[in-house]
Amino acid sequence: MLRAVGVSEVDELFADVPAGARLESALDLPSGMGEIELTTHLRALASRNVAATSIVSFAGAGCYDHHIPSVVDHVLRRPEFFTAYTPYQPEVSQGTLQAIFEYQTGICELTGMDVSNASMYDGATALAEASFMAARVTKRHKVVVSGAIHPGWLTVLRTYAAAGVIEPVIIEPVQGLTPIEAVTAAVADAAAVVVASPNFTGSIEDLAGPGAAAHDAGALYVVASNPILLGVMEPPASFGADIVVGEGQSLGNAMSLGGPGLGFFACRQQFVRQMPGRLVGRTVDVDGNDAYVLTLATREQHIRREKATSNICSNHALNALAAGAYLAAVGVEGLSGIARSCVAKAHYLREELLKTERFSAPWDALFGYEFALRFDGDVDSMRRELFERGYLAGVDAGELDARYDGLVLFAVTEKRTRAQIDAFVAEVSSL
Amino acid sequence: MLRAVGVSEVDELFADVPAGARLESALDLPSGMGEIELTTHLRALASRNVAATSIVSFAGAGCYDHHIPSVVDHVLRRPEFFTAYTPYQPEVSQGTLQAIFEYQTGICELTGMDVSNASMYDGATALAEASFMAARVTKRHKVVVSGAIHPGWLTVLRTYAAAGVIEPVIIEPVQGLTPIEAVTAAVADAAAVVVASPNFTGSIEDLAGPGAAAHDAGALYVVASNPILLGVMEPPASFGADIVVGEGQSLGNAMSLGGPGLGFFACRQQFVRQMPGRLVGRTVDVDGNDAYVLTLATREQHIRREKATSNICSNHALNALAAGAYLAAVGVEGLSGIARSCVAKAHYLREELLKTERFSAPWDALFGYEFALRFDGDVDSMRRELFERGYLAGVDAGELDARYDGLVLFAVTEKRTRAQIDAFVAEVSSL
Amino acid sequence: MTEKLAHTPAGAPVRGPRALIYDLGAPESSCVLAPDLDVPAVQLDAVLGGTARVTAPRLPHVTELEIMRHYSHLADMNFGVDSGLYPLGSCTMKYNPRINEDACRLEGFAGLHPLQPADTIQGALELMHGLQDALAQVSGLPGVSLQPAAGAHGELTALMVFRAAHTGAGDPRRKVVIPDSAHGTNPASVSMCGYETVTIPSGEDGMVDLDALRDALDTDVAAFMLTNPNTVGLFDSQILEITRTVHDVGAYAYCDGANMNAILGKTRPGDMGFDALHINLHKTFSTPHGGGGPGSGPVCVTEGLARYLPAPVVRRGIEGEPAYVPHTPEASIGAVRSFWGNFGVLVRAYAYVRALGGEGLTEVAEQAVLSANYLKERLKGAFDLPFDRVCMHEFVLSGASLRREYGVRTLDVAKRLLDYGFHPPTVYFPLIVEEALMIEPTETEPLDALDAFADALIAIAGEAATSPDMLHDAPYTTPVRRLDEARAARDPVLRWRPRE
Amino acid sequence: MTEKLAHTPAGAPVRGPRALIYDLGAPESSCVLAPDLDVPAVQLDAVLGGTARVTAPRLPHVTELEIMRHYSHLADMNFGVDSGLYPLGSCTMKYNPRINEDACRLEGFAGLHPLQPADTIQGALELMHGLQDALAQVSGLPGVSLQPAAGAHGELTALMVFRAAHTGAGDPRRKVVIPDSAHGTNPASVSMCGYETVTIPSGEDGMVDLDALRDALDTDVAAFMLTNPNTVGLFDSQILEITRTVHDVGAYAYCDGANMNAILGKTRPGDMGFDALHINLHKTFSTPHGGGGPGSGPVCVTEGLARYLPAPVVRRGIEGEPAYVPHTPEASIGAVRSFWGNFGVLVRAYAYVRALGGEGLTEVAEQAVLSANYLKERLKGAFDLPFDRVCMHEFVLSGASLRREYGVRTLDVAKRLLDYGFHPPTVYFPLIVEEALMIEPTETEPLDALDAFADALIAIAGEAATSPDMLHDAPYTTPVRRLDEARAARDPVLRWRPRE
Ligand SMILES: Cc1ncc(COP(=O)(O)O)c(C=O)c1O
Ligand SMILES: Cc1ncc(COP(=O)(O)O)c(C=O)c1O
Repeated sequence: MLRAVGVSEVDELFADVPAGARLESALDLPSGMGEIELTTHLRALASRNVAATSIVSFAGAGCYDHHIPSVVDHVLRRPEFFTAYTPYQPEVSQGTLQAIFEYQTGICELTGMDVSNASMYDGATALAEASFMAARVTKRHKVVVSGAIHPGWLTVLRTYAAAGVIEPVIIEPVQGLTPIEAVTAAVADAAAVVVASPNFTGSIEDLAGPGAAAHDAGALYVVASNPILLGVMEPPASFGADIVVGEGQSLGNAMSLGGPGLGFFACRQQFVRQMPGRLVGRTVDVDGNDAYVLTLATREQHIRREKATSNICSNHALNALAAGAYLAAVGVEGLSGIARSCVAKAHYLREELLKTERFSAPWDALFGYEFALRFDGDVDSMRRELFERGYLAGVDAGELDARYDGLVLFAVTEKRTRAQIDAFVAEVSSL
Repeated sequence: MLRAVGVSEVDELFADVPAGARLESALDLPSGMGEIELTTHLRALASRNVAATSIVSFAGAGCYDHHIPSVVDHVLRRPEFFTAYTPYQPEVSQGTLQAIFEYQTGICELTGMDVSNASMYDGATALAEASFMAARVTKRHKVVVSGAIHPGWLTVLRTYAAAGVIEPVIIEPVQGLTPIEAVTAAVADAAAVVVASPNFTGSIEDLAGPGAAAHDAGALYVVASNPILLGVMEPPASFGADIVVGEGQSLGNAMSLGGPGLGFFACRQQFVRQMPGRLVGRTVDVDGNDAYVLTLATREQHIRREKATSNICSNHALNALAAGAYLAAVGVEGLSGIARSCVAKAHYLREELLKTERFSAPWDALFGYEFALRFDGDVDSMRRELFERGYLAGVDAGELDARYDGLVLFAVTEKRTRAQIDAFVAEVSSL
Repeated sequence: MTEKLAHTPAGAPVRGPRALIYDLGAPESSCVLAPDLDVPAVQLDAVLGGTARVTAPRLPHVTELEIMRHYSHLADMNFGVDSGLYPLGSCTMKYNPRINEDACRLEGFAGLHPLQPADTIQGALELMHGLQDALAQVSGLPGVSLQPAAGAHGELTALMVFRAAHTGAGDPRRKVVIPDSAHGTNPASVSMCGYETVTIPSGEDGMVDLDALRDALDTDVAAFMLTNPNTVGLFDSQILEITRTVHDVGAYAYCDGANMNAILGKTRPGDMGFDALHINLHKTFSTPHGGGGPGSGPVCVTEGLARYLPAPVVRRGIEGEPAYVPHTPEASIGAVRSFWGNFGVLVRAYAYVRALGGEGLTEVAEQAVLSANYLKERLKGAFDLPFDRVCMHEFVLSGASLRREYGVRTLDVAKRLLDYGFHPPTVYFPLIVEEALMIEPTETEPLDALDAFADALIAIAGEAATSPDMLHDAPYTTPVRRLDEARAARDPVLRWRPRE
Repeated sequence: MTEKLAHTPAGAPVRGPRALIYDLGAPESSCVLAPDLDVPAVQLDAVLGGTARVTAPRLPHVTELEIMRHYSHLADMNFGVDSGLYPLGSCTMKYNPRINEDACRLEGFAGLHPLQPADTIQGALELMHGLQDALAQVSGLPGVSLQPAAGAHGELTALMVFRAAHTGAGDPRRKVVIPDSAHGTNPASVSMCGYETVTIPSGEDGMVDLDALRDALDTDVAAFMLTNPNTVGLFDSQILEITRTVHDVGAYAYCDGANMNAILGKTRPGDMGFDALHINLHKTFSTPHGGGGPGSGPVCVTEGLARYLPAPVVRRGIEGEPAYVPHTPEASIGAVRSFWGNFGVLVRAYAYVRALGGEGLTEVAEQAVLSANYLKERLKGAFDLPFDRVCMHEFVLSGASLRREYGVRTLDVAKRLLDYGFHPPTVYFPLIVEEALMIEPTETEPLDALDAFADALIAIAGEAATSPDMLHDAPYTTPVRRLDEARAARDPVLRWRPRE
């Protein structure tokens, strides 16, 4: 090969690198390993973690231990899916394209929206992008945000906002819910009103009020949803949402320390040309066959550059594929059954924990399958102690936001059994 | 559907079952489980085992803890391979057929034989089938078998022999090896002489002697080999073998409690029409393209029925596919390197164990990567104690055959590190 | 070039004939090497005593990329149940649930060494014990060995058990009777077990001819082997009389359980009077066929025969033992293969049993039979139906009329089905039906798929009338087309050789 | 029908357009249901306060068999690196090692909850710390954030860091300069970060026009973003001067690291004078592209900028802490997404780094550059080569002559390549080359594949001369053919709807 290229050693090919920039020494990295050593090394690293899935976990807070149907990973393992690039050549990418089209359909059905994009990085960035989009649509800056949304998402929103494109106004929650009066008071001139239901502490918000307030003020209404609960909860569209976003990890994706997850993003038809992210549409080929293709690309960075609706290029297509396969595996009966199961088990756990009298209710809001309770001792040592006994005792909400100091957030998925819950409660009682 | 079939309930379709044979009650089985419960149940069962691969194992005796290249399982997971039947329709089975043709090539290269079949159930049945084949070819019954072969294989051979088609004469090993004089003394009128090298206790046999004896007496020479060692050992063909068999689990197949493994079976060209099992051959299709097809089927049960060379129908095709992928992954350099590594580590372990003086050498034979030592105490309690400390301390050879009472069989694969060996030896010393 | 390309499917190198992996790659390529040696190296020639290899084997020399591309390409040339309807009669090509594939790969199963102490594999033993119980339950035969590796292996095992029982009773026998509709493994197993095969003709109706059976039976007969439901897909309603007749001469009645899928929870071989049975877990119990294997062929026997089963079987432990322990039956024939059985396959079958439960298994049989009857009704106009009656889980059509009228053979029909995207049924078996097409849809095929398959076969019957020559040359759309099988057998090329 | 079938590939239903999963199955089908409820049921309407769903969503209703067949069929219509050479310039479509896929699925990684206590995820933190170190080492920039989810996200993150640094220094700025050859994400990220984009033209030679750069720079410029090696595959040898010039006005120099594959171990952005860089792990570090994602776009910055990085980063623990702990840099901009980053992708990249080591990574760059130059030499006769000099890991051809002489466009060439079984290169990018074909073979392609690809492109150049019309209609052999993209955009159909 060197001969064909006309050089005598490969270093000649790097002659353009100026002397001052050349790396004269070898990279200071551990030397390479064969597959055999590497396997041992990686297994050793993995074994230095205690997987939440290997114990009994009640942790949620944006990342949930739902069952992943076996078929989902078998689909994801097809190399034709995972080793492909973004489907720029539709003639040889119908697999990815059709799967995403189906995913978009599923998100529309769950949220009640007209259109869904092909995925965003995660729920938090989807929410930030929704705020940017609302600013673009309304040509305003202020974004009225429920302070009851996930503290991590609030941080991301604030971080994105530092650029000055949007100006968040955070509505302080009262009794774990977003006070509508405060929203109404702040909404004038807003680009958007942003509410999550369930919110960070699991409570179900009144979605109708903020929607009306937003629309009265000419703002868009952005709602963040839990996709599993949408199996049994009225879709945000019914409450006037203009944009619905959320974290889709629950739909067939491993927790994987919180990433890669899946940001879903859906909106009303009228805003489609302002949406961020890729869209797959249906058309026909020269033979008249139905075929799928990336469309409305003039919104995107590779065409519109600085005027693009977002800078997103790589998205989370494979996670969207997982979500599509998940929805196919569970179907409507499975999804609503799973949601019901989670809700029933969460209500059961809350009742039982309250009975121990180690926990008390900070408020009395409605909730789905996640809820916050106040612990009557040191949260950190309680969680450590229970971890030793094989339980991930929820999430220390105060660690995420001082506002929630002393509160523990419990999520209960369909994977938990009554036996596990009872045993856990017994451990709590014995603390 | 019932309507289309013309019945009003499905039970009518079972009218042919006479009253006395009908099952009137429901099957007395646990009721079905959804995937979520089933996953939990199966994981719980699996966790009630301690996998040899999760601790440090020196167990072999016919089933070895070699590294399985990652790529192998990724190949096996292709549903087009594992959900297909025997490739009776070659037009849509070229994948399986070509893979088996390649596997056959690999076995021929390793063993030095001319032809390999498409696989047998395991090494033990391959050996039994080889004896049957020798009887068929020579029209004789007596099979002179080294008593140093795996006791489990001897049992299988005896079990098969109960039908009277073959009559094994077992040659008692001396100092862990097969005495050539005894073979020569027994060989008259024999259909075959059967030797394994390495034998059960890991010792390397002199293969030339028995081969000559067999041929002098008009018997076939059947050799059982370890396929990993064939990477560095002279192939049995060089010693006159007519049939070479063995257990191919080591070639990319999980131990899986000893099954499914892979019986490989190869022989000289002149005996091809007497071989048991399927064979894949190359031909052309009507367009003149190279294509692969099951061939010489007139040997087989579905054509030849009671005159077939074997009753085998389903074989271990997927394990053969794994072996083919394994050989591709390691190549000649990898295979010989792995074999060298195993041999070196086994010799190191033996040295170190002898130094502890808890073990002594029962004999002084050459060996590959498995060897037997005598323990100076109770083997069972020693193994239990070391198991508690995270080691599978070889195999209690006496458990398989009283002849080996007090002997422990150690196998050392390339996966073991010096650190593991040293730590193990330290534990032994501390017993 | 263009012309050819225009007929080459997407990803041209991905379809159609492909170079052998031995002809790929650069000489120095490899993918997985041994770790660096951390112990003293050994002189191979010394430790191996002069048997060190002189000439290295020629193995593939490829990178991991080349391996994945190669096998992806090969996979693309294969048709499996996941590719489409696979109505191979007698093979029960049902869907292979993916959770089974996950289960058998759990390290707590896949990583077990067969000679670990019993108390370290209690989960595995419990699983095998549970499967033994389940098979005993569906078969009505309480003694179960999970050891046989496939159906044929199970047949052989059962025959060995019969031999041991007869011999043990001082009544050795020499013959085994089978009907002419039997699967080839039956007579082949008979021979391997040192018996002589006596074949009796089937009745006109495809059932056992009782008179012929009576004529064949005598006190030198060790067993009668019968597939019931039989290989034309019918349940032999004389079954109780058949087994009684067999027992009358002191012979054993053996059931080839390849067709268990039809009768799960509806009737049991033990209740029909059979003494032994093999079950193909790779048929009835959803474990994948693997392109030819591995399967698993457990044998179920009467209480009286259980003492002869090969070892080990799993039993519950008694005082002082672990919960489950290996057990050698008192008069065990020995062992028919190494270790426990095809454990990886047993895990899958166990998962299937637990997923479905008793009720689910019964529904399997009902739906399998219903689907077969549905297809039969849809197809009986287009093809001959030699046995026009309710069938079990499969049925046999005949292409005799198509052959007679248009010169189109069943092979042509089968090959043409490939163009329509279906795997053909089993053809030319059983031998007792002319131009046979043996169709087994299985319960996992959705109605859409059954209808599409029926539509295709009906369309092909139409093509037989209008364009018989076109059918002789089918298929047209497969990676390779009709093969010269005669050449393959005449001048066998059974391995790659380096190009000169 | 026959005619069509004769042109339909094997397993007809397995190739070509397929029904949507929403249109399959029987209404009552499903595959995974919730377990039986073992706690008291709740009244949904009560607990959800009247927000219980009135109309159920319409979701697919299929069995597991239908799911696997559906996605198998879809997969068969997709082309990935495993299908064949995928020389998409700027995308680094290298082979994705399978051990990485195994690693990220280990329960000890895949089963981790992001909010577990740090002492229960020490293996994960050690892994991330090791990856931070490795990226710092290859980039020459010591501050590393693994949080960004993709390259564009990394760009945005770095711009936010610049903004924070300038603002923190009381020197807020408004503009970012980029060359016209930049990837679209650069200007888009600039806008999202509230800056104004100033685009400067590239020089004739594809390099930065230093004069144009100097003209554009002033004290209101926050940063200059450059891809180096650049998007025409050349290393800008003025790089030290460029970064110096940028620093002279107090602006930061940003390196779009999409092309890191060319320079691993040969030169480092930090040593070139860049202040920040993103690395696409899904390019240089072998993690799969996933049909569009997920990727991962870590950002590496100078020591001075490290204090602004998003949180958490992983640092070694001190006295009394676990060995590795999460850390919030003192002046952190906050967080750019939830939790740690795309951990599953990080595991793969880490495995890759450890597999190759420093020497292996350097060889990657050398082979990538050598292979690109080899292809360039083989192809420069058949196509125009706008920059005829040594290239880095990729090069840009132009189809300008083919267009002028035969009316064949680069799009035609790209589509025709599909018939030959290759994925086309990146086309019409960078914008500064007419009819661009941007070819990046990567180091994992064997010589055979490079040659076959060159042969195909040369053959197509020949076809352009002899049969231009044929090329306009290519491809011929793909599951679908040229699409009506205008219609898709004019009247967008973005989701399934039930048939009336
Ligand atoms: C009726 C019948 N009996 C026996 C067998 C043999 O089973 P196996 O292939 O599992 O050995 C088969 C397999 O096709 C069969 O159909
Ligand atoms: C030069 C360049 N910059 C940035 C990007 C964006 O990277 P990502 O898709 O990871 O967001 C790409 C991706 O194609 C690229 O090629």
